Amino acid sequence: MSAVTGPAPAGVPAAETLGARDRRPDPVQVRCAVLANEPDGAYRRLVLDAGEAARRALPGQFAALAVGEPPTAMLLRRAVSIHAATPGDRRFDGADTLEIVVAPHGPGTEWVTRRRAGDVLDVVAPLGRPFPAPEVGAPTVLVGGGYGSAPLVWLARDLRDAGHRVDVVLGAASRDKLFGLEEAAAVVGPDLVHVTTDDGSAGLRGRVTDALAPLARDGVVVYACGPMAMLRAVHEVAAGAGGTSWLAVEESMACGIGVCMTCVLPVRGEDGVTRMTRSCVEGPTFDGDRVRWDAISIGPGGATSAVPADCLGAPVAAGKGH
Amino acid sequence: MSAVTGPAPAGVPAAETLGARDRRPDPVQVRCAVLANEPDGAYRRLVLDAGEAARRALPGQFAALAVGEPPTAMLLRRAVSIHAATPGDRRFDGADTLEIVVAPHGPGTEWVTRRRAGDVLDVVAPLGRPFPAPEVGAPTVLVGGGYGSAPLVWLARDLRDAGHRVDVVLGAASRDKLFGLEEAAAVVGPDLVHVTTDDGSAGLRGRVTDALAPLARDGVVVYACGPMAMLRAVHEVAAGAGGTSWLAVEESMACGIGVCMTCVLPVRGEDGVTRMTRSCVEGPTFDGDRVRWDAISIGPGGATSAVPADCLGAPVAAGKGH
Amino acid sequence: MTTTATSAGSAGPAVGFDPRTAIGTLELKNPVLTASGCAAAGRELGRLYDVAALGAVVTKSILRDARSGRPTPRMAETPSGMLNSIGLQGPGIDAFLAHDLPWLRDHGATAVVSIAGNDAAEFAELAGRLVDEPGVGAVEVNISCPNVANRGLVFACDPGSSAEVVSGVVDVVGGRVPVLAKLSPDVTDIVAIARACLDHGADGLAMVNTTLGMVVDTDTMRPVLAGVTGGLSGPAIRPIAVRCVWQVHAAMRRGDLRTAPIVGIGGILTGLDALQFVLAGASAVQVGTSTFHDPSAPLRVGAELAQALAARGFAGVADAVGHAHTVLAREGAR
Amino acid sequence: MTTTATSAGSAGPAVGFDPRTAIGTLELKNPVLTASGCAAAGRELGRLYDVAALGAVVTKSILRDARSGRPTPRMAETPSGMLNSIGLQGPGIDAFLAHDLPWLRDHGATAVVSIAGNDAAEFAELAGRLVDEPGVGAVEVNISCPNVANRGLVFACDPGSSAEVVSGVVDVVGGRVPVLAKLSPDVTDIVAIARACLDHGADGLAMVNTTLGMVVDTDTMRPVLAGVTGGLSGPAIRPIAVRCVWQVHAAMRRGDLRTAPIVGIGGILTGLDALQFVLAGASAVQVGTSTFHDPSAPLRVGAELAQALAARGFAGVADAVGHAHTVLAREGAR
Ligand SMILES: Cc1cc2nc3c(=O)[nH]c(=O)nc-3n(C[C@H](O)[C@H](O)[C@H](O)COP(=O)(O)OP(=O)(O)OC[C@H]3O[C@@H](n4cnc5c(N)ncnc54)[C@H](O)[C@@H]3O)c2cc1C
Ligand SMILES: Cc1cc2nc3c(=O)[nH]c(=O)nc-3n(C[C@H](O)[C@H](O)[C@H](O)COP(=O)(O)OP(=O)(O)OC[C@H]3O[C@@H](n4cnc5c(N)ncnc54)[C@H](O)[C@@H]3O)c2cc1C
Ligand SMILES: Cc1cc2nc3c(=O)[nH]c(=O)nc-3n(C[C@H](O)[C@H](O)[C@H](O)COP(=O)(O)O)c2cc1C
Ligand SMILES: Cc1cc2nc3c(=O)[nH]c(=O)nc-3n(C[C@H](O)[C@H](O)[C@H](O)COP(=O)(O)O)c2cc1C
Ligand code: FES
Ligand code: FES
Repeated sequence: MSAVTGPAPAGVPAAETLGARDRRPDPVQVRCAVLANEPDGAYRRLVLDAGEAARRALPGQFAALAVGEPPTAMLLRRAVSIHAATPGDRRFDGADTLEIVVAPHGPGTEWVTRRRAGDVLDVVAPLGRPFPAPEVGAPTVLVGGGYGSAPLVWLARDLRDAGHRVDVVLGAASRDKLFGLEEAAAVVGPDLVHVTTDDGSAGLRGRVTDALAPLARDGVVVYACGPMAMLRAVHEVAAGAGGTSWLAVEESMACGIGVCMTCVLPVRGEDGVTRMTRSCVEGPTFDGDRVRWDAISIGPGGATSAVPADCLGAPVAAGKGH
Repeated sequence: MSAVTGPAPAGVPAAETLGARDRRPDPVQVRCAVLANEPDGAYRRLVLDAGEAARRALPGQFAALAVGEPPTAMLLRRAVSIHAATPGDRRFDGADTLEIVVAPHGPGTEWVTRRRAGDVLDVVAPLGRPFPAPEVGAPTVLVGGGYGSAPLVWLARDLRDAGHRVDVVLGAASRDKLFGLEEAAAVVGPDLVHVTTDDGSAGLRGRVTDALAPLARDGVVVYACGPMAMLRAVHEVAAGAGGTSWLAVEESMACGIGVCMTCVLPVRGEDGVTRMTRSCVEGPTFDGDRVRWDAISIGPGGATSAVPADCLGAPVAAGKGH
Repeated sequence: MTTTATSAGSAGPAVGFDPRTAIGTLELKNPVLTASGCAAAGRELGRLYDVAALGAVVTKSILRDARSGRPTPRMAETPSGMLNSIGLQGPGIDAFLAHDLPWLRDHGATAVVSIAGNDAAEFAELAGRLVDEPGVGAVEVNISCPNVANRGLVFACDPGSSAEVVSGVVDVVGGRVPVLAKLSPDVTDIVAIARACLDHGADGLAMVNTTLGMVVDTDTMRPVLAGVTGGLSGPAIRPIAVRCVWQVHAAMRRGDLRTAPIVGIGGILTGLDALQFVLAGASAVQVGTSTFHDPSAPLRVGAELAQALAARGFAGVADAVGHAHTVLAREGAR
Repeated sequence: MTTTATSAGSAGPAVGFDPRTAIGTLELKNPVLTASGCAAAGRELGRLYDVAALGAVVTKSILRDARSGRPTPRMAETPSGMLNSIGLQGPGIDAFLAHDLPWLRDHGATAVVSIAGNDAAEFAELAGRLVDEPGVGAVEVNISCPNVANRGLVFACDPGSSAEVVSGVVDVVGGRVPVLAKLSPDVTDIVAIARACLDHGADGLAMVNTTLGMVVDTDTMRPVLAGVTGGLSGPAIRPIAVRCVWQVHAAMRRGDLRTAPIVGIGGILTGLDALQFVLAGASAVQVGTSTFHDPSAPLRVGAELAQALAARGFAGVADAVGHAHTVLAREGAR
């Protein structure tokens, strides 16, 4: 329905100045009936009757779901990418729907995957910065790891409609963890969809970067969504080829709406200053060149960020702050 | 299936000596599939595939249900009377079933009433002291307030089979809150079922005691289950007529199995000494003559118990304990 | 079927009930505020609803200088609660005065500005910068942060340090706006700390801040939080917070403590939760962590609390403050 | 479809893993015990499973004389926790020695006997009555109860009172069984209390008891508990309890505190919860409130903990005690 938003931001705005140039829609909090919940490989695909939230959403944005029946022991919302927003969805009597793809990870996402048609979810959406548009005519590659491809099919359609070449690289540990293969092929054509799996159970045995490398060239704009290790590798390939990478990061979020400061990572702003930057409002999509990879450690449990010494307000060895 | 247990205890055994004479079955902890969940007036009637718990249960015992999906914010089990225990239940392919009747009161019982067939409940049962048997040949009256009649139909059947005259008095605020009318009538015959409602929407307009009074005579054994105010009134009528009352109290319980000491009320033991007595193991059924009504206050929120000055270990005005 | 939770959640207006309350000289249109660190400076919630409808917006604690805060992970979900170790990230007071305070003012919100410093002088300096700024309704002194001068011991854990910070701020503020001291529950005797603050001029108390907790990651086998320990908040701690308010209000009733308004904080998710605090002795409440669960919570709780108070026959908030003490005293008298 | 939760819940035996642990001279077959007041004296759980399979049964705190406990209501459910105000109801030590201890002994259970008194002399008297009784594996000194001699202030809130009680008990026990001091989390500095207990001869620490909380009934508008305040327990307080164990074990590692075994308590529901305590510094754990949620919890947690430790490559419990401190120190060294 909706096109990729306005001009590409030149960089990540500083936390303090965000707002002025930001054209993203305001989020709404809606109680959504579950219209469908179907398995899709290792995931569940849910369709929600989301009203205004569906009418406002743009590709790259996410939804924050309350989990557990009240009184729930799980207070924090779970962030999930918006896979599709379909105002007037013909499959569901013209309802305005949001589609999400959920991997049962821990108790919260497991609870979501167990919802049945007719159950109600409390959703805040759309949240986060939509994917920025590439320069006119730039070739694009969309790289999704696991369910990370959920937000990319919609982006692919918008980019294709805007006249870009769109290659899609889908990678996962194994075949069942691939998501969006058919949908992507339907949008960009099967030849432009490149698949890798760690175990070779589908496509090329290897990593997404093996498929990305031959597609990355000067001026390429890469959009990627997946685990942090993958994002860093994608960034390196894109940057090495003289391209740009827009990376949708997955940071642990308490609020999803910008009020708690838990979801930060160190990112250099337009002004060259590094700040601990909220991924829920300034992200989830960041310019790979601006992420302070030197301060990010990627372990088996996920990524953690140190505070770079030159970060705004970083602690100094002795005495008072800067 | 099972008969009323052994001889009537002469009184409430002291907490410390309980066990020796107690012939109740040991409880088991079982994960029970819900086989049915049907509305019944203001209540839901659930049938559980309860295996060993169903095979062991005796009338007057209760089950303690874990509530909420894990990780649940509601730690404490909810106590519900066992309405029926049917080993080899023909309606359900010979499963050993327990039937319960649940009023959606707060979040825990509401959660229970929302369970669907196939859902699983974690149940500890059978718990508590079964209804004691009356003297051979004694006339009996069973008095149930609201869902309090749930455990009485089973008792009625056993008493009838043992040759007792059994009158059943069912009372409630209004017609929809009556439970067990048809079932009781089927067991004792419609003429021996006496109905009262506060608003007159069914039966006599009035209280259960209005129906009980004409039935109460010397030697009568009354079994009652319902709110504390009703139990006290029933006790007074029974005692006034020279009868006995066995009252199943509903105290707030944290564990249901006798380990926490939250469910106590002051009860005089065989030895004449009053103790703060656990209703989950020494009860829920107590001899109305032994309950220390002088220490029990009945408010709109339920009953609370003070510690009588002559209670074992009661605090003394100054200095050390007894 | 969709309903926006913010409207669906709100109870209608409580007829004939006056929702206003006061914290010292600060009049509030209703007794439900956001909690510091759980609403940033109001702007983000402003995208979901009108923050002017809240009792007040309590800002994230403002520091003199910009601060990066701690490394990540900064949070862990816990049963009915969460741990945070943000480390007071913020751009410093200059940026606050340039960007955030004007926004709050322009949007008609009452601002209660939370301040935090490394030492008593920094607290006083911050208070001085704020007190004459239009739009500042009150200053909340977050003494639950480490005292650099005293081995990093939290100010609020020591009556002396608490008194020092509070008296410095009170001197500078000179009664122009109320000064609230925000207490930590992590003390043996909360009344002693309350006394230190009130004796040194605090106009009211905000109770409580988070309680210190920790979660160990059983996969990495180290603490989940980069900062090792963090502050526990949410409904899990509500009984602790209600108890603190009860104890301090009881001391006021007994005459052991100067009477002053208490703002109740800790695990409030519903109007009935807020009512518990009011009945225990709070004149207003703040909604913190629940905002993450339900962004509409501060607004919804206000409507629900008004309904609950009206349904119980109270004409205004003040009539209900500490009412549970009255009920208990009556019982004792019988 | 029915499965008995006790068997379904238990993980199988952890191959090649030695589940034994020790609290001073007391050898335990596994590190998971019941918590005082949450298992009575074992008999009721014995109707559900063999209590001899537990690390030990910690009894409800035993008093010299019979005590009725408090009026009701004595409990309130809270988010992921509960409040209790039982008031140490029990028949007194004579009945305990006549009925309960023999039962535990006859059933092969290790008994850790918790004691509580109105003053230090009463604690010592109780310890004296117990120490030579066969079947008493250890004495746990519940100092989280009111000190009648000191305005009802809880012993565990004051280093002096804690020391007085502990040294009196230690003198009487004379090393024949280990003496554990059970600490309250409701203090500004838990390490100071731990130090007072260890300096006066405690063989180990049990941490923590409940934290003081309160719930107001919004219908009756008075506190829910007849006793007004009560002890908060359950998963809600787990992060507080883990933090306390962490702080005390860290002080031991730093050499600020004599090294002694810690028994971790607070909100343990699963083996991974127990593992958090072990990694933070506990040599054993107790399962309290979770027993009400799941009577099989103390047994199940033992099996799950053994599995979890084995899966992480530990050969025995001792290897894992405080391991999170080691991981963190290694990080710092990098
Ligand atoms: C912008 C964004 C988009 C996402 N899109 C999707 C998606 O489309 N499909 C999908 O299945 N998952 C998605 N995730 C990941 C999903 O949010 C986490 O898997 C989920 O929060 C974990 O919750 P849990 O209860 O299952 O696990 P738990 O481990 O129990 O979660 C405990 C806590 O940690 C937080 N947390 C844990 N892991 C993550 C994580 N990876 N990211 C954020 N918070 C975490 C949770 O919010 C919760 O507070 C996305 C995350 C982000 C930030
Ligand atoms: C022996 C016994 C038999 C019972 N039989 C039935 C029955 O057959 N059908 C039925 O619908 N209800 C029955 N009850 C009452 C039922 O247990 C309570 O309604 C239920 O516990 C309330 O839980 P909740 O979550 O709905 O309410 P909440 O008010 O949220 O409960 C909060 C806490 O208080 C306790 N509690 C609150 N009210 C009661 C109460 N009346 N009795 C015990 N604990 C309480 C709960 O266990 C819980 O810990 C029985 C209670 C007892 C003690
Ligand atoms: C993420 C987060 C950040 C917080 N930051 C601050 C802060 O900067 N200053 C402060 O005084 N309190 C801060 N708090 C504490 C809250 O204001 C509040 O006192 C506490 O969380 C208890 O209330 P709650 O349970 O409603 O959250 C913070 C709490 C959270 C959860
Ligand atoms: C109902 C109840 C009764 C308790 N009684 C005692 C007691 O007699 N002595 C004691 O030392 N601790 C007592 N406790 C505290 C527990 O032993 C334990 O320290 C505390 O509840 C925290 O652990 P948990 O969260 O696993 O319950 C009691 C706790 C509860 C819930
Ligand atoms: S998740 Fe709260 S600020 Fe980003
Ligand atoms: S409910 Fe625990 S002893 Fe009765």
